[in-house]
This record gives sequence, C-alpha cells and structure tokens, in this order.
Amino acid sequence: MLTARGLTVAYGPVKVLHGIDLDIASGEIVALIGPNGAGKTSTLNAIAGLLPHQGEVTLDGEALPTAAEEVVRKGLALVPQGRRVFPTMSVEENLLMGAYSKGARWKGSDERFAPIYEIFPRLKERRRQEAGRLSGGEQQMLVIGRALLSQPKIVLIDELSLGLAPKMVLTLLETIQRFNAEQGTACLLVEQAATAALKIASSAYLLQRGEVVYHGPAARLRDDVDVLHSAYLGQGTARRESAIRR
Amino acid sequence: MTKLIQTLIIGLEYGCVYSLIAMGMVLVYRTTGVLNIAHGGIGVLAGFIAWDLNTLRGWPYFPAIGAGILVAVAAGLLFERFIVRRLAAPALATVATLALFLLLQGLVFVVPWWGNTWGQVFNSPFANKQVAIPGADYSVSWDQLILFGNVLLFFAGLYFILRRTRVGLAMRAVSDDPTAARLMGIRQKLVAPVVWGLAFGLSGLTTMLLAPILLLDNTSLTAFTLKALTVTFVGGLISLPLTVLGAITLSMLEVSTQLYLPNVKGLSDAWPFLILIVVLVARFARGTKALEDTAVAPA
Amino acid sequence: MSGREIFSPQARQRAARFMAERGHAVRKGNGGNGHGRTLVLDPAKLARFEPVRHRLATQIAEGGLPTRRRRVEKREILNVADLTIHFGGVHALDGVNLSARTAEIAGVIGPNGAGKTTFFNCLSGLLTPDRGQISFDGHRLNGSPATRGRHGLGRTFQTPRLFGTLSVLDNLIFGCRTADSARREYVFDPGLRRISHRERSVRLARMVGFRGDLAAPAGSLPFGDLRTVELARALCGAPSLLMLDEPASGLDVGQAEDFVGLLRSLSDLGLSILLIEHDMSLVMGICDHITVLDFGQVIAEGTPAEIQRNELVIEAYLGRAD
Amino acid sequence: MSTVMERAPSELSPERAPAAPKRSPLNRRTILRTIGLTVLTAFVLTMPYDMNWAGSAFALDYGVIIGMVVLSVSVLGWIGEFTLAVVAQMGFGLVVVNLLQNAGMPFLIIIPVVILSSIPISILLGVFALRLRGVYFAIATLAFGYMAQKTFFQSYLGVQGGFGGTDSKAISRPAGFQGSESFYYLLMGSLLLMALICWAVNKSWIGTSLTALRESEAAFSVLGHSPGAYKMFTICLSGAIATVAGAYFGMLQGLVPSNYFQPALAVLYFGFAVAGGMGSVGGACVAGIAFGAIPKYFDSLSEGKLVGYDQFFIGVVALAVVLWAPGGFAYIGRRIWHRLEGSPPAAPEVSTFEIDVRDPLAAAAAAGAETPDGAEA
Repeated sequence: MLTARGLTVAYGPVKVLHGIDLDIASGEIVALIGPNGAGKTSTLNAIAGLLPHQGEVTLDGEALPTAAEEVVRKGLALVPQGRRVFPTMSVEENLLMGAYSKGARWKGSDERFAPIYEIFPRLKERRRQEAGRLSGGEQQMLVIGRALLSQPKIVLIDELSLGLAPKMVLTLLETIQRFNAEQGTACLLVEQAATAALKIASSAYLLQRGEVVYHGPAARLRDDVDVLHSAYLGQGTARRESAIRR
Repeated sequence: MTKLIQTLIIGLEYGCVYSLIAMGMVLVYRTTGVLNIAHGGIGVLAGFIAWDLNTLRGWPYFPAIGAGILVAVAAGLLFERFIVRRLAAPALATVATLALFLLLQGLVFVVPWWGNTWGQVFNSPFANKQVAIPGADYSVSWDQLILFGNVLLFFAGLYFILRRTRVGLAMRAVSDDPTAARLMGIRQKLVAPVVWGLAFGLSGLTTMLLAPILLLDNTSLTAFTLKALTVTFVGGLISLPLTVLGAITLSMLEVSTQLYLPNVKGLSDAWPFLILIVVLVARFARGTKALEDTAVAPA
Repeated sequence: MSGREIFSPQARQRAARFMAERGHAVRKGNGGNGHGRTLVLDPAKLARFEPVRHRLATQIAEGGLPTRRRRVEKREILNVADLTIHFGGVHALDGVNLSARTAEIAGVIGPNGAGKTTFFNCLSGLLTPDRGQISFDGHRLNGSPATRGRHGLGRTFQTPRLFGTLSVLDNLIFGCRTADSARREYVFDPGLRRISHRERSVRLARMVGFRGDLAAPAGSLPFGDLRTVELARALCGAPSLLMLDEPASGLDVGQAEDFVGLLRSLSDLGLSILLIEHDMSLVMGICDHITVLDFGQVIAEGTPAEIQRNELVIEAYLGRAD
Repeated sequence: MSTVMERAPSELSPERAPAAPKRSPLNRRTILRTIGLTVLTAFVLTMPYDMNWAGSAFALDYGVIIGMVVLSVSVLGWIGEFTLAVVAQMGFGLVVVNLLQNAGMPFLIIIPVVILSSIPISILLGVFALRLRGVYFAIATLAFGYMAQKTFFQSYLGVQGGFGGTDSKAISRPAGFQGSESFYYLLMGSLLLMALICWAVNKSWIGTSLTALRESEAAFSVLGHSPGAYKMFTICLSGAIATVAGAYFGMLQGLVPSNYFQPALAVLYFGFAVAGGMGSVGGACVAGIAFGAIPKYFDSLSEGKLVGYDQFFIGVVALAVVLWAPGGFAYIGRRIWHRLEGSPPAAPEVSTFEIDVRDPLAAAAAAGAETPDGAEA
C-alpha cells in the first residue's frame, strides 16, 4: 500500500538516508528499527512531508504530496517524536484537531471521539484537562488517538517508547495491535527499543547509517538476538551485517 | 470614595486599551512569530479614514467607523499576502512591520486633505452624554461605557472564536506547535491571513473606541502601543490572560499614582519600567536555566 | 605537497616506527592498570584500523602529529557527584556520578533522551544544575562557561558550531588566544606554546587531518571538515579535558576511523577525553571506561566488555526481551 | 597569512596561489580607490556649499548628528541586538553638556566628560543585555527610554512650549563653531572620527570576536571568552556615540524640550539603521545623513508644508530594503563597488540583522525539530 523507492534525505551536505526502499502492505504492522542516528526519524518525516527529500513515495499507487498538511488528507498520519500535543489546548480540543482534516466541528464530536475513548478510557476522564498537564503516558495516548481520528489508512509512529515506563509501552503496543486487528489500519513503528516493537510487527526493517541492512519477517530478527545485539551494541558488526545480507 | 471610583474607572479604561493593543500583538506573535510593531499605525489609518468619511464626506458615524475597520482588515490581508509571506524569517517580517509603522505614521501627512495639523476632533454621537454614579460625585461618559462594552464583547468574541470555531482552534494549534499543526492538516496559508486581518481590524477598532476620548492624530496609538509592548512582556509575549492582567495592573498603578500621589513627579510614567524590572527579576530568579540556544530541554 | 603524495623513505620509516609504537602502547596500557583496556586488538580490528594508521603516518610524515611520547601520570581529573537537573517535571539528570582520569577516554552512552547532552551542558556551564558538585583538576568547578573554558575544559557540539563567516584559520586562532591568555600548557604537545598562533593553528589543523583551505570561510566546509575543524579549535584552546559530543556522527567510515586513531593518540599523550557517541563499535573500540545513562540516571558503568555483557544496558537499548 | 605562506604554500587552496601574479585588477582597484576617496573627501569638505541651493547648512548639521545616532544603533548590530534607548542616551548627553556649560567648562573638557558620563547608563543597559536577547532586550531598552523621557527629561528640560522656562537650559555652540558651516566641519570631523574608531574596532580582533559571538555564543563562551564583557564593551561604545550625538544635538538646537526624546523616535532611528544595513559603519553614516538631512531640506524648501512626508518615504524605503535587499545600503554599495572593480560579486551575504524574535528556548526547540541531531537525538 505504502511504497517508497530510493528515498534520500540530506541535511545540507550530510546525507542521512541513502535511497532506501520500503513496502508496507495494507493492514500490516511493520517495525523500523535501528540504532541512534540510523535515519529512522528522517524516514518518517520525509514520508510525512516534513522534510524535503528525493525519491518516490506512493500511497495506494498515488504519489504522496510533499507538504505535510496535504499528506494527512491522503490518509497518512504521523505521530511525531516527543509527544507533540498542543499543550495549552484541552484533551478534547487536541482530539478535534486530529479530525481537522476530516472537516470536524464540535457538532457530532462525541460520536467521533467515542472509539478513542473506548480504547483509552483515561482520556475520557481527563477530556477537559489541558494536554500539557497530562502525564507522559497519557500524552502518548492522546497523540495516538489524535492521529487515528484522521481515519488514516496508515499511521506512522515515531519512538512510542521514548521516556515511557516499559509497562506503559506494552499497554500502548497492545492497543495498537488491537486497533490494527479491528480497523485494519496499517502501521509503521519506529522504535529504538526493538524487542517490544518486533513482538507485534509482522515484518521489520533494520536500518543502519541510512541504509536498510535487513528486511524480512520480524520474527526472525526477534529470535536472532545476536544480530540485534550487534546492531545496537556493536560487536563484530561487520561480520553480522554480511550474514544478514545473505 | 469619589477618588476611588475615579481611579477604578479610569484605570479600567486605560487597562482596556492596553489589553486590546497587547492582545492584538500577542495573537500575531504567537501564531506567526512576528512582533507586529505596526499595530498602532494601522489604527491611525483606520481612524483617519473613518474621520474622513464621517466629517468630510458626511457619512453617518457607524458606517464610517465600519468602513475604517474594514480598511484595516483589508490592509492586514494584503500585508500578509504580499509582504509577510515573501519573508521567510519572522525577524525580517518584524522589521517589515516597523517599516509599515513609519509609513503609516507618515501617511496622515501625505494625504493633502487630511491636513498637517496635529490632532483632529472625531466625536462619537454620544459625546457629552454622561451617567452619574449613584452615591458618588462622579459620572461616567457614554464613550467610556461603550469602550467597556466593546472590550467585553471583543473578549467574548475572541473566546468564542478561539474555543469553538475551526479556524480559532487551528490558530491555537499553530501557536502551540506549528509542526504538529501541519501534521493535523492545518494550512498555515489559511490561518495567517485570518490572524493578520483580525489583528489589524482590532487595531482599527481600538482607535475608534479611543478617538472620542482623545484627539485623533498620527501618534494617538503609538504611546499606548509602546506601553502595551512592555505589558506584553509581563505575559512573556505568550499568555493572553496574563497580558490582560498586566495591562490592568499597569493602568491601575498609573492612575492611582496620578490621583493619590500627584506630587511624586514621573512615578506614574515610570511604572512600565518598574513592572518590567519586577517581571525580569521574577522570571530569571526562578531561572530559565538555559544560558543559550544549546540548551534544548529534552522532548 | 598534499596528503596523497608518496612519502620519502625516511617518512616511511618514521611511520612504521609510529605504528609499532602505537601497537605497543595499546598493549602496554592493557596490562598496566587494573581496569584498563580489556580490548585486545585482534587481527580483524587491526585490519579495520589499517587506513587510520596509514593516514596517521601521513600526518606524521608532514610533521603534523607529535610523536614524542611522554610518561603520563594517571590521576582523577574530573569528578561529578550527584548531578541533578530538571526541566519542568522531567528529570533530565538525576544524581549522576562520574569520574574521568587523565590520559583516558571515558564514554557516555545511552538511548535517546537519556540526558547525555544535558550532562555535557551542565559540565561546561551552559546549564545550571539544580544540585551536585563537579570537581575538576583539583578544584570545584563553577562559574561561567568562559571561566570553565579557561580552566581547561574544552568541548565540541552535537552539531558543529564553527564561526561560519570567519575563516578556518581565524576559528583556530580564536582557540589559541584562549590558551595564551589563560596561560595554559598543551598537555598533548607542550612545544605548541612556543610557536605563533598561526603556526600552531596550522599544525593542529593538519594534525586532526584537515586538508582543506585554511583561508576558506568555515561555513563553506563540507560536514566532515566541520567536525575536524571544531575538534582542532577545541584543541587549540589547550584543554586538559576534552568533551566530544557525537564526534563521529555524520562522518563516513574512513573519517570516523581517522577520528578513532587521533583520539587514541591524543589520549596516549596525556589528554583526558569524555565522549558521547552513538556509534557503538567506535565507543567499544576506543573507550577505557563507559558510563551508561538512561532516564538521566547512571544504569551501568565499567569497561567496554562489561558494558556489552550488562543486562540492564541491553534492556535499555533493546527493550525488555520477554 | 604570511606565516602560512612561508611554511607551506601548498597548504593554501590551489586557486589562491596562481591568483597572485595577475596584477591588472589590482591596479584597477588602486586607481578606483584613489578616485573614490578623492571624490568622497572633496564632497564631504564642500558639502555645505554643494547643498547651498537647498537651504542652510542647518539641515546638513542635523543630518550628520542623525548619522551619529544611527551609527550608535548600527554598532549594536555587532552583538546581534537592537536598542531603543539611543534617544534617551542622547538626552543624557544634552543634560550633561548643559550642566557643564553652566559651570563654565570649555568644549575640550566637555566632550570627554560626556563620553565618561555615558558609561554608567550603558552598563545599566548592559546588565539587561546579559539577560535578555532580541526583542526582549529591545523592549527593556524601550521601557528605559520611556521612563527617562517621562521622568527625568520632563522635569529637567520641561515639556513642549515650556522650554524649561529659563535660559539656564539653553546650550551654546563652542567658540569658533557658531555658524552652520563651521559647526558642520566640527560635526563631520567627529562623525568621521567615530566611524574610523568603529571601523578599526570592527577590523581588529575585537570585531572578529564579536562575529564569533554572533555566530555561536555557546562555542564562544566554552572557548573561554566572556560574552558579557564583549557585549558590555559594544554597548558602551554605542552608548558613548549616542551620548556625544545628543551633546551636539543640544549645541545645534540651543533649546530642546523633553518631547523630543520620545521613545518612538528610537524606532525611527532603528529603521534608518536597518536601511543602512545593521552592523555596517558606512551604511549607517550614509543612511543617517541622508534620512536626517533630506527631509530637513525639503522642510525648509517647502516652508514647513511637507512636514511628515519624511516618515512616509522612509517607511517605503525601509520596506523596499527589507523585501529586496535585507543587507541594506551597505550590501547594495558593496555590490556596486565590486562591479566597478570587476572583482567577483560579493557573496550573497545574509543580513547581519538577525534577531530571534521568539523565546530563545522555543526557537531552539523548534530548530532542533528540523535538524538532524534534533531528529535523532
């Protein structure tokens, strides 16, 4: 459904992505993992139109626009890194902004928000509270809920686990899995904490220094702890990489 | 007692003016990152157009001020479309507003039939009408009441726009986090004109409300704008309620020193500076820990 | 004469001697102190660093790198105790303890948002911590970043912060001025104090492997050169502790290897280095001691080998494997 | 460069080495510079007579003083700030001159004392500059200027119409410089001296350091240089210029009511400085003289019928500068000069005027979101 061909991103003279290819089928959960500085976030930001890039990105065979505000209208939502809630707006208002691209108004918003409140009952309890005062986990729930309200075909989630307790990460991942099973929303997860993400993903990409070094079933990557270990903590990296490529 | 009521009323009056101006500037600053120095100048343009239509061309009062405000709104839209949008950096756009400010202050003299005199009388139909306050030897003029009423209406309207309407919510979203707002599908190209139009219109409205109380001249709003500028600082150029609070505090202090301590020369005019120092000390004693741009708080 | 040229037989000899010396130094260090380098350079690793040695040899041939080895005294130069800072409700650093010794490379690693850069900013005085003591070179470290800089705390930044419109040479001279006005000795090459700013700058630029035009505005350099020049500028300031914030990110493999060789060599000459780095193979390869931060807390410290085996570290990086 | 050349000529870029033998552009440059300097000197010396057709040299005197004020604003561009307190500083200069003249001091003592007297006020402003940046600093200076006018000047100089009442507030020109033309030479000489000092400072290592400070304050400070000291120095330099300008302004006008020192005027002067090119010495002088003198000429030509037109046109010019030449007159002048010389065109220079209007923290956070380290760290 979402395909990227030769995606290249450069910050001035520094190339951080060297023409990578990505394929995500509809209804699939894909994990994009790799160490710091591998270019994961740049990949997401480029696809979502926040970064100028080269290469072709298509959604359902249709080329995606290059401006972020237009991309979301095509059915691709990005949950950016760092829980970017609108801090001075209430939870409800944040959610309404999530549905902005669908032309949402206050009228009928209750029905619209109902499924989100069902997944995250905590949000319903705090719906009148300022988003900036929520806890980290609640903010993460809010941004995921907000992204889902644009009724995307695919949602890209950047560093779900950043700054969250492991238990909260598991809860959120389970929710994503459930939502995926029920609604068929595809999902591209960028994670540094790889193990958890690999558990719910069906396939995975391992990124290193702006290049895809592994693409295949998530299970294989999960089982081969050594490969992961070396990718992250650098033990005989070179040998392992060549092993993966084979 | 009379003195107290007088203090309250005049203090409130100026507080309203300061907060109207300051809010217009904060609105623009928050959503676009531009400090709109021309805020006072736009009001002068609108005021003179309304005065022109009313006094020179014999239009009735209300259509005339309506037209004046409309011109201000149009100026805002044009300024956004042709100047702000072309300048990528907010800093440059700030300088552009400064240029606009000079241009508008001079404009009054350039239009020959507006006269080179300082100050035009622009009375509202309610001039000289007053309401006595029971139990005190003091009366409120209708113009003052209209000012209060309008400010309340404006606050209510702004509150409604920012809380209930799509475009208002979008404005708040942009001011909270421009990048996240883009990801929601909010188009800056639609929000920015609204903001500039609203701010310039607000400036026009302020002049209309002030003109009956003061004379209309090319700097009628400037002195207020400069004070309001220091007031916006109290709200850290960010918070609307804090800005209003700062405005009312400043005006109350000014008026009460004038009335109660008339012998202390200059104290009433020193308040903006003194408040500023207090705010600075408070802000930095509490500690913005970052010395410099490197220090980005973790996300 | 550029770096690409073939050297004279003498230069080649000196290069060979240097390589032998370095190999020797690494092994000797290994046996010398208790917790030192458990990293024994296996043949595969050596092969990987071959280009570095080659390039270093080139630099020596050009008179760039100081070759004279001195006996280096090892003592604690930096001691951080209970360093704590918070932004709003987030504890960016929470009771961090760390120490660094002269002539060693200490690494600070950790996942995204662990507080590594905040830690550096607290050390160099750009941020004021809520709590905690930093003692450096025998006295308590407080005061402005400038004072700390003059006390010998040099650093680079995550994104290189060169003075873009000034020439490369001016950038470097800027560093040298500090060294002279603060009367600092160059730990890694005392001879540098005796030569002019200009000469000193040129020598240090060549030493870090900068081959470009010294008169060019620093802003026009390619990214890799920005990093090397920033390093050279920090060295010009004659630091006794050099803090490097991700010095190898954005560099290609060859440049990164140059860096490794250079840092190792500087440290052998007596300079203390504190390093934040993402490239784990690099960190594991050159650090004597590693501290791992997560959520602003020290979750592990030890030698590279110990860190690689540490369960907590693996968990912090990979998430809970259950 | 010499040491580098001697040590290893090949270490410089290959383009630089062969450039030396070409002598023809050098000659052309020398000729052009000589001609330019001669014309400029002749023009500066004869200006009051060249401009005779337009009225008295009074307008020119006024312009030169405004040139000093704009120079003072522009100098602050070296540390990337802008000030709205110059008008207040002018006022203090004027008051000091008045006090000294009443005490019977000669001119040669007055000016050094005026310069010294500017330092405490500059230091007060400098304390703000250590804490505040960009618009925040400007607002602080604005509030300062506002207070100075409303309290101190109003009580000392009196408001418009009142003129402070007595002759004791009148300021006289120094002996020998009573006429507009002779006073012009004094003023022009002072302006050129100030410009020369500023130019020399900017060319020296102080200027280099200030550039470095502007480019990255963090890097500047961790290298062991104190940003505060450099900022304080620049503010003192700027303050001294503005204060001396105020002293001359008093001598030119004789009696100045406090109304003159309204803070809004500082906004106008800042506009001049932007049009001239923030941070540029020459640009500031040219813009100040032009924007100061030309409106005065037209005022006297039109017998006061054109009062107020100046602001309008200055506004238009400033807007045009912002839109098409953010580097100001200085940038335009440099481009023309390079074309004349036949040397490669000046690099597309970014305006030295870069105030970060937003909260520094917020701006850093916003920038961090777009840069690689923000994205991945």
